[in-house]
Amino acid sequence: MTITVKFFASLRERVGIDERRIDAGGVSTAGEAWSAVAGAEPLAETVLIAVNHGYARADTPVRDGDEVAFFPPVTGG
Amino acid sequence: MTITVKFFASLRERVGIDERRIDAGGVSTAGEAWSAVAGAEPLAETVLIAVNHGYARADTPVRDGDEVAFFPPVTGG
Amino acid sequence: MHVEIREQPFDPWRELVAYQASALDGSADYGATAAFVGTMRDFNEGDTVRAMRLEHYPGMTEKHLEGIVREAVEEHGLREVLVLHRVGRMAPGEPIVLVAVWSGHRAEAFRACRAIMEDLKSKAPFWKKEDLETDSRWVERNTAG
Amino acid sequence: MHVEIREQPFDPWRELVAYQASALDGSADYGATAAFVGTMRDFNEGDTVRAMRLEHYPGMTEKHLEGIVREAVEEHGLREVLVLHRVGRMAPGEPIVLVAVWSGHRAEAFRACRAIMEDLKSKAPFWKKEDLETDSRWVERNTAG
Repeated sequence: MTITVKFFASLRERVGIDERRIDAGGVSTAGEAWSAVAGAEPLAETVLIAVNHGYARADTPVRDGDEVAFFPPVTGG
Repeated sequence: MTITVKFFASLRERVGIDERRIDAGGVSTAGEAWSAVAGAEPLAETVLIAVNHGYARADTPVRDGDEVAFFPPVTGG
Repeated sequence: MHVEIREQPFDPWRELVAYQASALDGSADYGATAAFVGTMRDFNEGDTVRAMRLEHYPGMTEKHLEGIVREAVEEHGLREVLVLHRVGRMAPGEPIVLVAVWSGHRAEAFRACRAIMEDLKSKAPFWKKEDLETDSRWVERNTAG
Repeated sequence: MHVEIREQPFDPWRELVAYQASALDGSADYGATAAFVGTMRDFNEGDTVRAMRLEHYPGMTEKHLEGIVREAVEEHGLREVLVLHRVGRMAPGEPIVLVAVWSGHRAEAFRACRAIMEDLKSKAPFWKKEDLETDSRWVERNTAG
């Protein structure tokens, strides 16, 4: 009954967390997964969200077994 | 006192001439150079014209020593 | 179609030639190949850059790139596509990305190669951190295409 | 900048690598390379093509290509350009043309590579004659880019 939460790049450094597993109970959206790990730190507009490797939004539903990721604007290529 | 007239590709085959030197006397434009070599064959709208390796028109002036070329639409690349 | 993340330096032109030989050898049914290579520069936003670290999101990055390539193949009717992207620590002058596209005619090849690059730069999960003379910084945003 | 007409088959990617090594070796001041290769196909307008002869206008062709390249360098601020074009008799699968462009950023590289190809196809004096199964024909017009 867990959800995996990941942070990348500058956001990982700021939050100070690489990856954490949280209890899926009481967490029903990606935004709630953020709050469960990042606490009082607000989820900025510029933060990108992915659920199970696909782009998502703060109100995208999440459930047991899902992987939720938060990261800054991408800069590849 | 000559002008060199060249034909390329399908136009060379149709006119039956590769290159010919003509007397510059009485030839003052590219179009007149065409007539001097191709005779009665009309200079079609689709024929491209170059004078001294630069694109030109039928009324472009030519003079002694110039090279005038006639060719069909280009198909390189 | 092939998409790959590389942790070691690669020669993009050698990779292109090898892929073409394996995926298109002997065929004369494509008339156009368009390729783009992005190379790490030693200068950015007024500063000398000594090195760079490229981070990605293993799993999502590959999945996203495969989706971009699949879409481009369908939209532009491509014959083949090769995408390679470097991650990890790298030095100026080293290739970061290769996008190569094979198609019947040039219009699709140009359009698809550029479309794949634009999508890759704006959506594929990669992040660059530059080492400057004395400190390091995350690149905050890609320039528009 | 280099423009060349070739009477013998050439490997465009090997040429690109060699030119980059000689003209840009050691520099890390370019971030983008865009390249296009046109290859002879074995099929055109519904017919099997066995061979092709590419004619050009010696002198004017080189001069025109050099003009195209010079314009592109000025307009797009390019770092380097290489253009090779085949002439003479050739077989399906053989490269016809290579256009490679090096620049600071990708937008100029893509735009310039395409602009050079479009100008080359619409204005540089080359003509193709195709050998079909039983006869031969001049290609009358290039397709739009």
